[in-house]
Amino acid sequence: MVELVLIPLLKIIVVLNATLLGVTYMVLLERKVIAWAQSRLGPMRVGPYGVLQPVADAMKLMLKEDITPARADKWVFTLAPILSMVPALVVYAVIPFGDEVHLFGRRISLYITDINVGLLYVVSVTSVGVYGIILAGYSSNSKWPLLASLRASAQLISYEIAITLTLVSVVLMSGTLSMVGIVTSQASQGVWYAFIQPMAFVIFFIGGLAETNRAPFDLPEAEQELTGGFHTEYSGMRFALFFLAEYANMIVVSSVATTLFLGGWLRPFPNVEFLSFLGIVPGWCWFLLKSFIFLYLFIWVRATLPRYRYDQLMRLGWKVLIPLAIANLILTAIVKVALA
Amino acid sequence: MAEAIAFYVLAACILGFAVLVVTAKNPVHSVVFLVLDFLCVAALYVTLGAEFVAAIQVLVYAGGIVVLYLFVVMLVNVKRPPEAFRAGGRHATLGLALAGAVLVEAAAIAVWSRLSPAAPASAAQTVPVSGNTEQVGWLLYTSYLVPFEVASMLLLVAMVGAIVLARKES
Amino acid sequence: MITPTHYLLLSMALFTIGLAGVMTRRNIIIVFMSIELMLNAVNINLVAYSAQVQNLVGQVFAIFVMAVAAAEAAVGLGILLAFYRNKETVNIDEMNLMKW
Amino acid sequence: MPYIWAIPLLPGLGALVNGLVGVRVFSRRTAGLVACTAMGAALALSLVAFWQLLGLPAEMRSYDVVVAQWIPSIASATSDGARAALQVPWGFRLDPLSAMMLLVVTGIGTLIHVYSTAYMHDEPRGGVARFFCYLNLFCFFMLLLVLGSNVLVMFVGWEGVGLCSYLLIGYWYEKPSAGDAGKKAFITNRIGDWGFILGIFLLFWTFGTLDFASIQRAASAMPIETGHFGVLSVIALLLFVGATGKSAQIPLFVWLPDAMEGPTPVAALIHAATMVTAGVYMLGRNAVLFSHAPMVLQIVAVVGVLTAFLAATIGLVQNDIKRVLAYSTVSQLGYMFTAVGVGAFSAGAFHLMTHAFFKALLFLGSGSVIHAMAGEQDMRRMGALKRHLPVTFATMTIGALAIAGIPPLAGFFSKDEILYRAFEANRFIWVLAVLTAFMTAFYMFRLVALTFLGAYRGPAWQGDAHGDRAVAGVDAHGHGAWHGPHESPRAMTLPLQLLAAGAVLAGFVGIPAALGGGNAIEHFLAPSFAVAGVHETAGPTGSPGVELGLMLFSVLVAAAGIGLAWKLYVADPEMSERLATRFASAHRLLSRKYYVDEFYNATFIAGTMASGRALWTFDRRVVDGFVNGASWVTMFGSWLSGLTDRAVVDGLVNGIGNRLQQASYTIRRLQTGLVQNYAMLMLFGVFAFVSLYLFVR
Repeated sequence: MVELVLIPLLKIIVVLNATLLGVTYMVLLERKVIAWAQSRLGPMRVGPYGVLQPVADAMKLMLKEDITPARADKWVFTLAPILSMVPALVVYAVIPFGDEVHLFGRRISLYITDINVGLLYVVSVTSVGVYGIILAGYSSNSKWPLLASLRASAQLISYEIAITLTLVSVVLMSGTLSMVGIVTSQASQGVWYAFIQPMAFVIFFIGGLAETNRAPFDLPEAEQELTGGFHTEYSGMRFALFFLAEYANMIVVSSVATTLFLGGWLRPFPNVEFLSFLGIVPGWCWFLLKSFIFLYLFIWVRATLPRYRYDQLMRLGWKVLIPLAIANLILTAIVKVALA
Repeated sequence: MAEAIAFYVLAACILGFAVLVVTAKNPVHSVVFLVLDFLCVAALYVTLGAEFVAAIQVLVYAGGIVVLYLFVVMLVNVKRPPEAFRAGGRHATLGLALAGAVLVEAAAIAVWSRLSPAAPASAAQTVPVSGNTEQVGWLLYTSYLVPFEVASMLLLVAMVGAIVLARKES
Repeated sequence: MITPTHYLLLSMALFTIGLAGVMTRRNIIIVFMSIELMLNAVNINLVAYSAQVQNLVGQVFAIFVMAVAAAEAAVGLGILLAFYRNKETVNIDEMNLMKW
Repeated sequence: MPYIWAIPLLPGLGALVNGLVGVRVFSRRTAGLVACTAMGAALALSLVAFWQLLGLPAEMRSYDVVVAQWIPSIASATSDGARAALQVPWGFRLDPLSAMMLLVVTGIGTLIHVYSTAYMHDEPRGGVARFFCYLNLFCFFMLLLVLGSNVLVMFVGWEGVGLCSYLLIGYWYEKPSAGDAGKKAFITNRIGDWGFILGIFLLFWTFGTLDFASIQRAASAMPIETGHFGVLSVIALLLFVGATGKSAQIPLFVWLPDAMEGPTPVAALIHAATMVTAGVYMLGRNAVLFSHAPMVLQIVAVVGVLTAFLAATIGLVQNDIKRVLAYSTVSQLGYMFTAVGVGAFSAGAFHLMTHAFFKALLFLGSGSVIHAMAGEQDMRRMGALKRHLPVTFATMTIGALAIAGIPPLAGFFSKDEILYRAFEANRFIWVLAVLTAFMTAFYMFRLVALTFLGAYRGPAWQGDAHGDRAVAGVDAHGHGAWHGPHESPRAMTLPLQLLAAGAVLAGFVGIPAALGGGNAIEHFLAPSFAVAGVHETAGPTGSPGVELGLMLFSVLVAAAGIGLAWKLYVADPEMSERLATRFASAHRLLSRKYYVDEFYNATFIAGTMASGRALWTFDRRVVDGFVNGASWVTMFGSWLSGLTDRAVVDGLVNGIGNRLQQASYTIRRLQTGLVQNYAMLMLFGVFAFVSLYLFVR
């Protein structure tokens, strides 16, 4: 009973809370980093160096009036944020933050579950996330959200293809769909897939930016054009849900990238013996570190790069990334067959 | 026990959402219900131990096809509701009755054959189901290679055809 | 105890619901969706029996059915768009050119 | 000698160049240059060939070259049923006769080419190129005719020269008269060629070959047909018909005077020197045949002498300078045929050569005169041109003397040879020949007198105050304002002088034995007329005394003719008028050329027209009647069938169609076009099957 229900329940609670906390501080981090990039200070008022700023934001969002536009499709309007939030959180079920640890005399694996189609699970669940955006745009019965949602969904679908293709090539390397299996295969092969699949890595990173509607692919939220994107009409808690969902997605992408390309919880250069002293650091720290590096990259890119034009975005997706991904996949398959 | 609970809950969701899909006035609503219905079906697959099919169900149906439907519904913003015009010579109620009758009959057959001790489904143990993704892939790429290729060709042709159809005549 | 008959009845019901949709609705998009429902009913049957007889061929065929469904949706919706561009309607009762 | 085939080819090439390129681009100079070069090269080649031929001993002076096969052997039958292969090569033969002809053609041809460059000076550029193209083409065919070693090659040349003469007579095709003259010449020649072709067929039918040598060999083996009219005679007669056509003998001589419509050099080359003599040449080629057909020879002689006499009489009264020359040509040709007729082939050939010289000379001279008079051809409007055209006067006088037969000029020897042989053969013919000689002398000097002597009767030219102003008009070559009669340019006078020299000297190759000469040309030509072994019977049998007497007599006759001409046209010109008025009817008869043309018009041409019209009427009435009737019947039938089609067949089809339509109208109610309707029907089927399964099971 404990094994079957209690421990997973605990894991889920921990992971969810950790995620939400991470998300909130992710926001603060972004604001700070961008501020520094623009030689500003960023939020400084709430708490020392504004460390309590997220708390204030959360309270504000919870307390705000929750407006539903007239002539809006009521319950779809309500359903949309949920539909975009749930997949973002559900994905965490298969992300391995680390291998077993010993707590209270129990061996506890640092992941909620490990299903043998984990990667497929990730892909499919994230693919469901697009509904939130589309429905939000549709149901708020206003032209800018509609345009934004159409843009967003087109963008998501386009870049999903490229990303999935890169994932396939990674699966070709590892020979399994299970996330944990992929990490262990990297351990056994003694190299991070980022080094033997650099093309896939780069494509995945770009695609991840697009998937999460981050700069320079943040057209669905292009304030200058769409007055804020598909959630223009939203406010209060439902807006907060969209907000959380976006950042949660960022964390998901970075965690998946870490798992697939940077060897998950493995220490750097797992096959190099004289670096074994790094093993004293527990694996989940490595994982968090790598994910953090990714998140920082996200913010950095946003602070640096200008926004794409829509046709440029589509051309990049369809005429550059997808062909490259296909070529990479074919190449990988050929090499693997040749080596086998 | 838990299996039974899962089955009944999921079956109830599936049928309910299906009814909603069919009856919803607003096409967008029925699309949403369709998504939910497919998700439930996927869950049912999981309970049947077919994770791969479940994932594909979500990926292809929920993630792909239904998005397509959603787009079309948004593109086709009809001036007058489609239900306005009603053609004669289309006996919807008769069709409905027939459908019900077929359901009843088929159910009767099923239940009867269940009650009557027919030959128990002999478990033709051709491929053991364990971590079935590999086996499914194996089957797809060995004994069902030709149908697989045909299906891929079909998809390609369908893609081209859809593009040609939907392109605006300039 | 859940027997294949349960799955059979479930898929039958789902199929019949889809059938009813096909029969009654006049919005062709919804008719398409009903057809998807019917296909899902078939898939449920296939997967259920493949689990019952411990044979994966059922799942393989479920996958094929999905592929066919995808193709059908793509082409059908393309036709629908073309039709809509000409006739400004999606009413299935106004698509009655297929006579004499 | 192996390259004699190149001799015809050179002018051919010239014609090709001038015809394809020259007509478009060449200037007058270039066109003339090309043509003259081609002819000059041909002349040089033939001189070489001739020299080499002389090098050979007399018996084997015959050289054959086969350039290519023309007609590969075609099996066919001959009269005696023997299988013979009709096989015709492009074969050329050089023997004394053809060699002489070769020299005549190329030599005089070259001179005339040179002459033409100046004569045609006022023609438009393209016209000159066209003219020289034709001229070269003529030389090509003429040489083909001369050198051909079998009848067919000769026939090709024969037709070719006919064509060229047609083209050149009609050179000024804007003038309807020129075109008509061309057509007349061509058609008249066709009549002759009809005989020639029949002769060729009969030749092959008889001998199974067309090669001259083998024909002669075969013929000499056959008996001489004295008294009866055998196949050889028929062949000879047919060939002679061809000859009369080409050489303007009775009854086909009418075309030659009209041929004077062409440019004068053409008249000189074709209608005096070469082409018209082709007939004589052809007879000579087939000498053996003719010498085996005495009766035909009789006919030839009579026709020849009659032609000579009549043409001479006509020539007496003509006023067109060129026509006079034309008729004299006819009569001289008559002389040649007379020679052939009396069996003196070599004499005929000899006269052919000399005549070529002085007649070409006379024609060119007349051309020069016409040039000087700016196209005036009527002698009555000339006179006293001696002053203005000294060279022309001198050369033409030489020519006249030569043709009149004044010793020691060329004409004397050849003509007296003929007269002598005629005397030997038949006195009647001799008498006519002598009369002809008298008249020849008369009209030639009438021509000279009217043209060069007496008083100037021509049109006035500006600054005509006193004549010697006109001599200054030499510079103007007729173009622009006419500055009066003037001597022709060098390019025209030089050929005149050369030809005059020829007219003087050409005779000395044939000094008869009576004058202590060893009649060289006769011995030279003899092998061509006989087959080795067989010797022709003819040959001077009379004593030299008789010959000398005859010579003296003919010289006196010529002198008399000259004297009469002097008296009538220089001493007192009125007398000629008086004569003309006194014998008005005879004068009219002569000046109207015995009404031959009118006769032909009335009989043959009108007859042809009438028959054609009759045939046409028949065609329109009967044949068209048939055709139209048939078409009408067809149309009626089709109309009938169409009616049945519409009424019966279509009725049936449409009826069935309508029935089916009405029948289907009820059924098609089922097709509502509503998808769901069809789906419901399917569902109904499903329902039926399921209930079947449920209850019937």
